Amino acid sequence: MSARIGVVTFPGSLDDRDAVRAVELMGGEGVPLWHGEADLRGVDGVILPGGFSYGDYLRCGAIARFAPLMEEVVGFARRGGPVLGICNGFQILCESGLLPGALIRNRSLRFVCRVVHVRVETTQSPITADVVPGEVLEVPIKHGEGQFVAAEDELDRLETEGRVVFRYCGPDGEIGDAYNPNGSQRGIAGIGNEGGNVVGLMPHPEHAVDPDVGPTGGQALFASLLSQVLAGVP
Amino acid sequence: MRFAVEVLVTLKPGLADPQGRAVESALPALGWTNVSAVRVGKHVRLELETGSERDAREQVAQMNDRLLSNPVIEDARILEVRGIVEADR
Amino acid sequence: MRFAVEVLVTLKPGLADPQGRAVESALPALGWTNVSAVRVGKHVRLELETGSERDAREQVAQMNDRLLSNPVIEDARILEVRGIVEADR
Amino acid sequence: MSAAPVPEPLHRQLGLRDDELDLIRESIERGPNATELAMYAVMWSEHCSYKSSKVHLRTLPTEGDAIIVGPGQDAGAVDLGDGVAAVFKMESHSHPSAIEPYQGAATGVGGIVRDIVSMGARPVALLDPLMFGPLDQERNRWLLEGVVAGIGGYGNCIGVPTVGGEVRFADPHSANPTVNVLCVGFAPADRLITATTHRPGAGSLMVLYGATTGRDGIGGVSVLASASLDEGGGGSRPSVQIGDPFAEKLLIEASLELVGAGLLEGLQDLGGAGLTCAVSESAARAGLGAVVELDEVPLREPEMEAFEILTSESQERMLAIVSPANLERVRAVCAKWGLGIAVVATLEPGGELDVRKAGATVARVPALSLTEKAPEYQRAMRPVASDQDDPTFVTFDGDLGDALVSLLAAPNVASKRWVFEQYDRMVQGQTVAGPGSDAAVVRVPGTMKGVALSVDGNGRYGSLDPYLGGAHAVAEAARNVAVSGATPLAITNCLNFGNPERPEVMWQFAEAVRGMGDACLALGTPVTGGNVSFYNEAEGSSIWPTPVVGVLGTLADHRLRLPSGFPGPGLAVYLLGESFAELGGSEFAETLLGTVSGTPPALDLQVERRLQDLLQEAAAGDLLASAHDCSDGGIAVCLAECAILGGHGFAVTLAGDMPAHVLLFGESASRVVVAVSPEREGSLRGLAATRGVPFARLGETGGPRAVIDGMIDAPVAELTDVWEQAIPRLLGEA
Ligand SMILES: Nc1ncnc2c1ncn2[C@@H]1O[C@H](COP(=O)(O)OP(=O)(O)O)[C@@H](O)[C@H]1O
Ligand SMILES: [Mg+2]
Repeated sequence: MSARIGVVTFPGSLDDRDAVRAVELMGGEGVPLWHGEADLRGVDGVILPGGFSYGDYLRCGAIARFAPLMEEVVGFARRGGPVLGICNGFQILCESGLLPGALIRNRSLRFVCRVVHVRVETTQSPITADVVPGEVLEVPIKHGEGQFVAAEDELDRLETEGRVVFRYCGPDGEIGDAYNPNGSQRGIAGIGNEGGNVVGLMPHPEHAVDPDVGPTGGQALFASLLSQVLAGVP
Repeated sequence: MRFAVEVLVTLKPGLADPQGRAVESALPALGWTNVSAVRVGKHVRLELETGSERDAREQVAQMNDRLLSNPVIEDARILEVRGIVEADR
Repeated sequence: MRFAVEVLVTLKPGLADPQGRAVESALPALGWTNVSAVRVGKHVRLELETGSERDAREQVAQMNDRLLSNPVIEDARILEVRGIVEADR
Repeated sequence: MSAAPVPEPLHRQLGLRDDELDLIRESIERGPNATELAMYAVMWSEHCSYKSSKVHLRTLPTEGDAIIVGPGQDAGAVDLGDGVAAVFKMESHSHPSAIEPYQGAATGVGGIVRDIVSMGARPVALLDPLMFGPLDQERNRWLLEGVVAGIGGYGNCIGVPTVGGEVRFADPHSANPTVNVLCVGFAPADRLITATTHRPGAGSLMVLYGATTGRDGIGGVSVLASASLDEGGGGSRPSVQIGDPFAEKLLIEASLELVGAGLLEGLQDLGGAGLTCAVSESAARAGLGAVVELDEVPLREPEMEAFEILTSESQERMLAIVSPANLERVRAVCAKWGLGIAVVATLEPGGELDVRKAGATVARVPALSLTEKAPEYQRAMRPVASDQDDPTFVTFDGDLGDALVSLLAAPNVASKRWVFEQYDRMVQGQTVAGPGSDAAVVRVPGTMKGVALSVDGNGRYGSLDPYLGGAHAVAEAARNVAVSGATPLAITNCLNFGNPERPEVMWQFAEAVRGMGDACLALGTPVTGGNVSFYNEAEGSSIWPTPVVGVLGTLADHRLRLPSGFPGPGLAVYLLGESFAELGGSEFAETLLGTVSGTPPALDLQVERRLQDLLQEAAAGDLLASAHDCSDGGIAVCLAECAILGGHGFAVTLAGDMPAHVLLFGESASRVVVAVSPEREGSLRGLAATRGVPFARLGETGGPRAVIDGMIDAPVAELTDVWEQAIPRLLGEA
């Protein structure tokens, strides 16, 4: 039996097919879900993929969060179901209040597409449960609005509760402004919710599983997600 | 009744404003060194049909919270609510 | 003297406004079916030091044309120029 | 007594000549009304009718085994085998970009993407050849930043990766930047929508879907594309439009779903000349006429006049030809993607377009008269003498190492990372090699096959000798495809020139087309389509004659793709091809001697063909570890780039009967630097000898330095910094 991972397509989603392909390459079953149908099709986990839902007009993720399917996703998350938001998906999770903080325009004001390093900060997430903390992964980023911001006390809480899942870093795991591609506070690339079952990250692990077209830092994350789901761990 | 409404959405004061900073840093090269505190916000203009100005304000306040701004990072305020007669349009 | 200036930059009337349209078409799903003519513009607030309000207006008008907007597609207008004393800041 | 000025007749105000008005009268057998005049004006504009270029374009070779669709349709198509077709075409959006760089470039992407979609193909890659004036001018920096942001803003948002392009800088492009965009799409070969596969009959409906129609872009074609900037002035300004990439994304998905479900009898994008062009081309192609109901067109603004609705170039619209039986299913697919539809016309026998508004006919003209019967001109030509002072014979006593550094920092040569990092190059998950490679390689989904793509143009060569400019553009783009190990199959092109009414410009154009044609014949790469951008001039001075060529090739197994950089130490470095004393038109002459003069390098097309054949054979046999062609900056820059890209230095010796700077920086054509593992050297030498390609063993890779014996010795890290940071430094960011 393979894990069934739903990938939601909103109008303007772009990396939805890529996420399905990544799930399948790693041995899971990718299940396309449509924003307009309030039906999760019994999936074991949900990915909100990258892209520009509704053009990212007004604010990234601002309109997508009202999609009929999102109510189901929110319920699924509240029940402890694993939900992964990648890039635009991360923005949607923040807009819908499943994750704290917000993503604003990159410090450079420019879209940036490059392969970066991120350091795994915790195993308390479905995509890092099987990864060694401190491990450095190579994954691409591609976004114009990926600067993570939150109030200081919120940031402190994320740190003390161990909910910072990824931080931008150098090739050897060193943290510093030079490795921060968008100005995110405290170099944060990804965070989790209180229950540890909802994760959002700006980098694109789905573009880091097929060695023919990119780095492979995403393999360990998808492997972890699939094994967690199969083990029935939220 | 039809109303024309203007809303201003700005980043919360404490937050860094990348756009504002970009404008600010471009100015000296153009010969302006006397400008500071640049903040860039969003301005939304819309029209709506309601029974009264009060209703209009109430609805727009809700729209501000739910859609037009993200209260985590932004403040939204109504700049103006103006009744319009069809001839104005 | 120090002035606080507010500028509004909007797309020229004939032009399509994709942002405005996106907002407009999102509203009915949230239960608001009475909204139309949504246009999204940019609001810039800045402070500047000049000799007089006249100078301030003149400089901002130039900044509007050269940096804050592209007159080919946008209109920029000064909403307000207000003298500020240091205590206000 | 002062006479009031006689108002210019309407047809002239619309850019139509007196003899063109006569032609119109002949076609419709009466005098045209204003609406009809507007329709002819947009359709017979240079931009839509190719009236000055057609006679020359017709000479280009267009046939080949792999060609499925040649010029004459929205885009050309080639057969990739296994039932897959690649559709590709390039277009310019230079004029709007000159006044509003972000939206001008963004809408340029939108337009070419719709061309690909209208063939029934999914857009899979974009490439963007660009030219600007020098970056020491603020306006040029503003243009570069805006154009790049616009291409990224649109391309990134519709989920089509930008996998390659070109950026060059030259003073003549200051007033008029050159913005070209190439789009490639894939489709099942049996589902392509072409004039021959899809033939609608009378009674079929023309269904407009996508965005609403506004007053934007009215007359954009005739005003923006047929008048130079200074004449157009303020008047042409409102013609720039705002791109809506989100609407485009919906349009792409809805269109492909309609095509996939077999619901369409035809599909046409709305671009230049808007509805007039789409309706007349669709009708003419079907050999029919149509009744067009303007009242059915969804408008963004109230009270638009007939001519406005007919010529509006509002973006993000498509026209589908649908049999009435399928209309409801078409409506449902569009609704799923949030798009409204409108039945705006019905095909009718007879060949006439009957355009109606408020129940009355407002225009009645034969569809063919707007399209195929547009005028054609054999315009006067006069050869231009270029500066023949050949820099090859100027003495140079500067430091050769410093010269290399200056060349690596020259914006034409320097890394374009600043540009391409603003583009999503990986969405869709098939980008084997993205920007920064000699050729981009995109995998054909579900296969091992790769499609290799390169765009090239060299305005410097074009200005000195337009024939060679055209020929070199083809040879260099094909060489870039060949060094990646792929087989060049076909080309598309965008021809960027000044005012064709000037005999000098027309001569340059004809020469460039002749050069392109000769090179295409020799290299076996037919022309599948392209675009001509004239009137790129202001205040009487034009851009450099710049033919830009895009070559598409195939790689049977993308894993055999060759990188450009040296992949490791201990490899033998070979030069394939021969060096001559040729510094004319070189980057060295421009950057270090301050002159663009002399004759561009000679090009022996048979030699070029042999070199490219050898590269494909060597790559297929896995003989090579890397390959990189010598272009701007000659062999010295080529070697330095191999080291920078691969992260490994080299030590080589160059021999040649010429001054060191000519040997290092001369730009002789048909040369490639390859790295070979020692055990394959014998095979490579044998193969090169059999194929008649001259070769020389230059030395080995390895170490942290770039060493050319007795001439240059520099740390690779230093060269890397210079090359990587040059453009950010010029923009004041590093
Ligand atoms: N430079 C060229 N070389 C070959 N074919 C060309 C060239 N320029 C234009 N064409 C062909 O002429 C036709 C009309 O071009 P264009 O008007 O750009 O297409 P569209 O109508 O799709 O906008 C196309 O088939 C195009 O491929
Ligand atoms: Mg077309």
